Amino acid sequence: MSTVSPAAPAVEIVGLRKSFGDLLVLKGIDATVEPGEVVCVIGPSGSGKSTLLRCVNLLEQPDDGKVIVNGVELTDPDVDIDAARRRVGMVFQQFNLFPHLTVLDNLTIAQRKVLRRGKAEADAVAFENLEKVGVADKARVFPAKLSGGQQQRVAIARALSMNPQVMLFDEPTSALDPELVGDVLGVMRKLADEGMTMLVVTHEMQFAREVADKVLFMDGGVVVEEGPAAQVISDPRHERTKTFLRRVLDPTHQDPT
Amino acid sequence: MSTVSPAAPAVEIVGLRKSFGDLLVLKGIDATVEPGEVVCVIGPSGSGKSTLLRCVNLLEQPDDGKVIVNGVELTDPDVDIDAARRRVGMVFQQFNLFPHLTVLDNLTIAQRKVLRRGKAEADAVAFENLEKVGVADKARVFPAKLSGGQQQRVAIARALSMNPQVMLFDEPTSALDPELVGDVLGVMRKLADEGMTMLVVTHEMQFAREVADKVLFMDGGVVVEEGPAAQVISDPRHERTKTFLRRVLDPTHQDPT
Amino acid sequence: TDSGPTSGNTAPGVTLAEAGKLKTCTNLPYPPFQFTQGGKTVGFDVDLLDLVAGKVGAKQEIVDIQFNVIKSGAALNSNKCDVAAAGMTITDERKQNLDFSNPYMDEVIALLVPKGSGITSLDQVRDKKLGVQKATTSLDYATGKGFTPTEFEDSGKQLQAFQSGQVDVVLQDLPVVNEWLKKQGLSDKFEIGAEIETGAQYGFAVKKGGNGELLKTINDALGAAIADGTWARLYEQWMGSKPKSTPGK
Amino acid sequence: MADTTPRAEAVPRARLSPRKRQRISRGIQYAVFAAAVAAVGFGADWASLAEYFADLDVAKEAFPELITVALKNTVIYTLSAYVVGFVLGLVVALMRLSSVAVYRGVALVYIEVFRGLPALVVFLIFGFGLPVAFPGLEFPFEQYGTVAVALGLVAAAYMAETFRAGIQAVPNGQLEAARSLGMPQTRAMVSIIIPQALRVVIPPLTNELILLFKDSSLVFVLGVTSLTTELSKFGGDLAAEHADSTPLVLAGAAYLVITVPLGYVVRRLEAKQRKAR
Amino acid sequence: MADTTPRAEAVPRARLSPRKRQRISRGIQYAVFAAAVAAVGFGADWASLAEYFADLDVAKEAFPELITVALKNTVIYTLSAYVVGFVLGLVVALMRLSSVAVYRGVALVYIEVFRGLPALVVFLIFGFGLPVAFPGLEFPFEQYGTVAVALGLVAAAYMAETFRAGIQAVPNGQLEAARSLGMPQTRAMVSIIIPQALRVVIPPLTNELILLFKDSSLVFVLGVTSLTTELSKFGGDLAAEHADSTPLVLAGAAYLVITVPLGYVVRRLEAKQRKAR
Ligand SMILES: Nc1ncnc2c1ncn2[C@@H]1O[C@H](COP(=O)(O)OP(=O)(O)OP(=O)(O)O)[C@@H](O)[C@H]1O
Ligand SMILES: Nc1ncnc2c1ncn2[C@@H]1O[C@H](COP(=O)(O)OP(=O)(O)OP(=O)(O)O)[C@@H](O)[C@H]1O
Ligand SMILES: [Mg+2]
Ligand SMILES: [Mg+2]
Repeated sequence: MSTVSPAAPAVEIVGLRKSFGDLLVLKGIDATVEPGEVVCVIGPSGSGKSTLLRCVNLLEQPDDGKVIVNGVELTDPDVDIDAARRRVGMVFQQFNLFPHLTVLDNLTIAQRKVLRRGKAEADAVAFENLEKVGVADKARVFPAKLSGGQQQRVAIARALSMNPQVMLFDEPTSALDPELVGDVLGVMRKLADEGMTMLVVTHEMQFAREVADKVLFMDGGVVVEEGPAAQVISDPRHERTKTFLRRVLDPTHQDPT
Repeated sequence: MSTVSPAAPAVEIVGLRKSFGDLLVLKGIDATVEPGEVVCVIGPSGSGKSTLLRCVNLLEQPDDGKVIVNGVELTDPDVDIDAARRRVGMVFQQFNLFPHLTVLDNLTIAQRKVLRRGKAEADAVAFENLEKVGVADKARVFPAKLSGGQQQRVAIARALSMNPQVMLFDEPTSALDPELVGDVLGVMRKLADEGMTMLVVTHEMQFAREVADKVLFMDGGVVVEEGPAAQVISDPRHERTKTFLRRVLDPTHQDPT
Repeated sequence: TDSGPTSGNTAPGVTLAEAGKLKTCTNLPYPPFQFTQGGKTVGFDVDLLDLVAGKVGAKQEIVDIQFNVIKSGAALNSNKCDVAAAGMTITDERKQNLDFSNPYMDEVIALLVPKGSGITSLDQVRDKKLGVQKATTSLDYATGKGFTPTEFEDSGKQLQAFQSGQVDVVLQDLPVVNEWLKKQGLSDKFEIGAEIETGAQYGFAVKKGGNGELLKTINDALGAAIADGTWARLYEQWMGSKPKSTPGK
Repeated sequence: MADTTPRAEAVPRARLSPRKRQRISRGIQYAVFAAAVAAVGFGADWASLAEYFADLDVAKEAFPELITVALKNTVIYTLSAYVVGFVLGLVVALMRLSSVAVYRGVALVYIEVFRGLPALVVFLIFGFGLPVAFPGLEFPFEQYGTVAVALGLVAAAYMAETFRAGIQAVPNGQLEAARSLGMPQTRAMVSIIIPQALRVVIPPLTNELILLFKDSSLVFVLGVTSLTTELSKFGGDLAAEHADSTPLVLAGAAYLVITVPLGYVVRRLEAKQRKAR
Repeated sequence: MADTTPRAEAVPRARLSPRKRQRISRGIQYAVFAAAVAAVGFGADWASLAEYFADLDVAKEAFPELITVALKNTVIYTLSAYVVGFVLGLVVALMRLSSVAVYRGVALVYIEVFRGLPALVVFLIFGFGLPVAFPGLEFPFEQYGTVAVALGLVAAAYMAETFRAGIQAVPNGQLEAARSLGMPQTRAMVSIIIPQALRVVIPPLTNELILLFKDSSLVFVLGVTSLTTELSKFGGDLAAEHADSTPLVLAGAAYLVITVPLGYVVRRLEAKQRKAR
């Protein structure tokens, strides 16, 4: 699965700092995602996982530090940020499909308005990606008619339609009914197998263990522990990682705090 | 754990039917909970689990069938429904604490206004139950200051303060952050160990397997399968049960539908 | 539509807000000067100004507006109309905001009281509620005598308030009161307690310093009507009696 | 804690079951209502009421002008002011959301002033203060133009807030999703945010139409002719002329014929939007 | 799908970076604003404006009556009508939620009629129609009583809807939790639902206070004396007397001094409630 190449990293994060008002949320993050690698970010609520992801495609403006995607420094104030963002796909916890557009239009609007693709080409790309995530039959309906799992798969297809070089996922299954989680994780596993570079915030430990090349454990705005998935999840070194994993993996065996 | 007594069942449900408009949600449910028994109800979303629970303490008025709690038929139109409900505690997915009252007042208001207990007695009962769920130190704060897990434990203590004979739980941990689920399940396990009669709708299979005496699998408004926890969860007979459990227990090994 | 000074009038030099129309600002209803009858506005002032309209080759159009913006000059200054005619008394205060024509009638105001009340002067109603029309000389007169009367938007509301007992007595121009008393049932209940000659006179008005030609036309028309008896005929038609005095004589 | 309460302590039957109690309470309520109706029925002076509020002779006089002149003008005033308010409101809303501080400031002051003043005061200043200060000032379409601008100025302040709220009601995630697909800010606004905001603002904008319809009752202070009169003045004058409120009742009915169905539509739309969320 | 796009295809630098583009766009906007200010600055007749809208001599005459009489009466009218509207509105809201159909019907008709009619029409019918039909009719406190009832009738319709919405805004789970603890319906309403509903309705009720404050500008149609006059009539009359809008501007300022801070409070409260959810 891991196809580490001698080329530059797909994503490089250097000394990233970000605060909201007085609250210092990211206290200097360094991280690297190699091309074709799947990196999972785990950690307790409020540890800054989402903020980290949002800094990578500049939905949040970092206070300090660099974000370099495929050799282009996004944090350079003179970069064309819209062009740069096209190379990075993002999938949100809340799907964020455009409710006033059909599934097909959700996939084609940015292709046509931003990449200036023709209708035929945009539709072809859209259908290809809808096939891939298994909801091609829903192309003509509005998002409200879909289950959460279907919506999230459409959101993944939408991001893929821009031919991104990296995909970011922010807890893509947290808003789903338990029964629907599997479908979405299945799609993500397939993407990973096909060699997509992915940075995934998730609480699904099983997914992380099986699919990720590398796991970052964050707490309090810093990366506490980092390493191969099997090691971090099955044999964590740090006390805080151990506590967190015990709680998440075995919720019933625990006294109230 | 199971203390089946020769006495009458704690809860007896006979031929329960309920529809919302044209939608027939419960299509004739029969079920029994013996005193001291823990019964878990599992099943896919929309199968009618919540509706069943809400019919047991008449938050929904059944169209047909009987609900008998400790020998009293609640569905008898001449019963004093308020008095009957006091015997049945209910815990909701959304906690439903009263936001305008402190934790202590949440626990004492019904004791004082309904059971007509004095302030000292009500406070004593409240603190006893807050101790039991591990949040006695939060007695004077308002619910908004608590984490989800703490709120749900307060909700359990509130129901216990009315000295119910049966406790109903409707997905008590579904609205919680994964890290906080364990605390609440711990409290429920403790309650079960102390012999409380419980009817629990849940998606936590591990909890059901370890704590429940009996598991009901519902789908499409009927009880599809029913039996000892170990058997239903580990060795289901019906195809639909198998599919459901495979999806819930092993979400990553599955192709998109 | 044209705006500002326009030509196209037959009378040379007279400018109108809108060509072909002589717009008259008033506050309805004010019988017998101006009031609505069968969907049309008629009355003494209307007939006199029709004479003027004829001279300038225009058709008169009535603009109904609050009386206080008539007397302040705002209605004329904002080109809502060319002339103001509302049974309006000529006062020094109003002269600062308006250019008045020659007077066309002497002002008398009346105190209307319940029949048989025996009231014959304002001094007898000090403890009673007095109703007047907003911004009129009746209001000035009453305040001058130390009253705080209730002010109504127009004479119609004043009368309704009087009929329904919201005020006990009312002060209003005599011709208006006479007109009221013609209404069915009113003369059974009410009577004129006192007539007060203020020594003032009614006049028409145009924009301050703005329309000397029109003012001259009005004065010419008035003079001609008084001279040839048209004025006296109209007076008798609308006031119901022969004129006791003739303005300017 | 095992429950030690003896099972035998049966649930008490209510002395009066809830069903019976409810039946009695409802009976009492109906009795109170009947008594109230009877009191009004005997106490009211029906002859007076009929004469002063439903006098057929007076009613006849009101037609057809009530419809052909008064209602027509009310509708014209309302719609023309609505157009002015809509355009100006959109401009003010965009200024309010601008990145330039002075625009935001000007828009804020405009909104605060025109929402804070009674429409009547705006009309008085606008209709008489300005023309006196600037004698040349004129509006096109005479009376209609003046009313459209005066009423429109007031409406614009409310509409600007509505537009702004509509844009802000679109969840932030929509903009983020659009930007993360590489859309520039303006494109995201045009293709994603504004289409959704328009749906949100339809109910409050319809509500604004109702308010304007009612506010048009104040244009009489700007001065009207018998041809440019509107419902409330027409009804009020005719009522004063006859000392009989029937024309006012008719004018009121004309308002209700428009406002009540529109209000119903607004609430339907709102309910639909609440459900859609 | 392995990404086969060559890495070399670097992200293009914008010819104008977004930062520069924004700086230019902002520059243009400021230039437009400066031009507009200049146009107004040179085009406006400042002498006229000062004379007709800020004439100190006229302003002096407005005091102290503007405050001691006009503002005082406006406040009295508003508050007394608010009390009437609050009580009547609560009654109507409870009728609207009653289980008895006729009460619901009466309340619905009341709300629809009084929300659908312009306040002016209500005042005219109430102030002149009713007294003519029933000559004996009198309200306590004379003018003040009449205004309180007339304005209160209008306010009650809006407040009734506010109360109802407030009660319905309390999540259903609250009632269910209370009932599942064995509380009877009435007890649950009194102890759980109404205390929470009251918090929800504070912002809209404050808003209603603002609206009433502005609507009190219409009481002049009921007929007032120089002692019971309120802001808009006081300002309007003085303005007419001097043919100068300064008194109207002062009256407007008096409204704004009350409405703008109240509006600010409303928005603060609303934002707080949105956050609390
Ligand atoms: N826009 C914002 N403004 C202010 N504070 C914010 C903002 N976004 C996030 N925060 C705060 O930053 C901290 C980190 O938030 P973040 O969403 O990154 O955590 P997380 O690890 O993703 O948690 P979760 O698992 O709950 O999603 C939190 O304390 C949060 O309250
Ligand atoms: N008050 C109601 N009015 C109308 N339909 C309802 C109502 N409550 C529930 N339903 C419908 O009844 C069906 C069963 O709902 P129920 O909440 O009992 O399912 P559930 O098994 O608890 O599902 P979940 O796991 O999502 O909570 C669903 O289709 C639901 O939409
Ligand atoms: Mg997050
Ligand atoms: Mg449920």
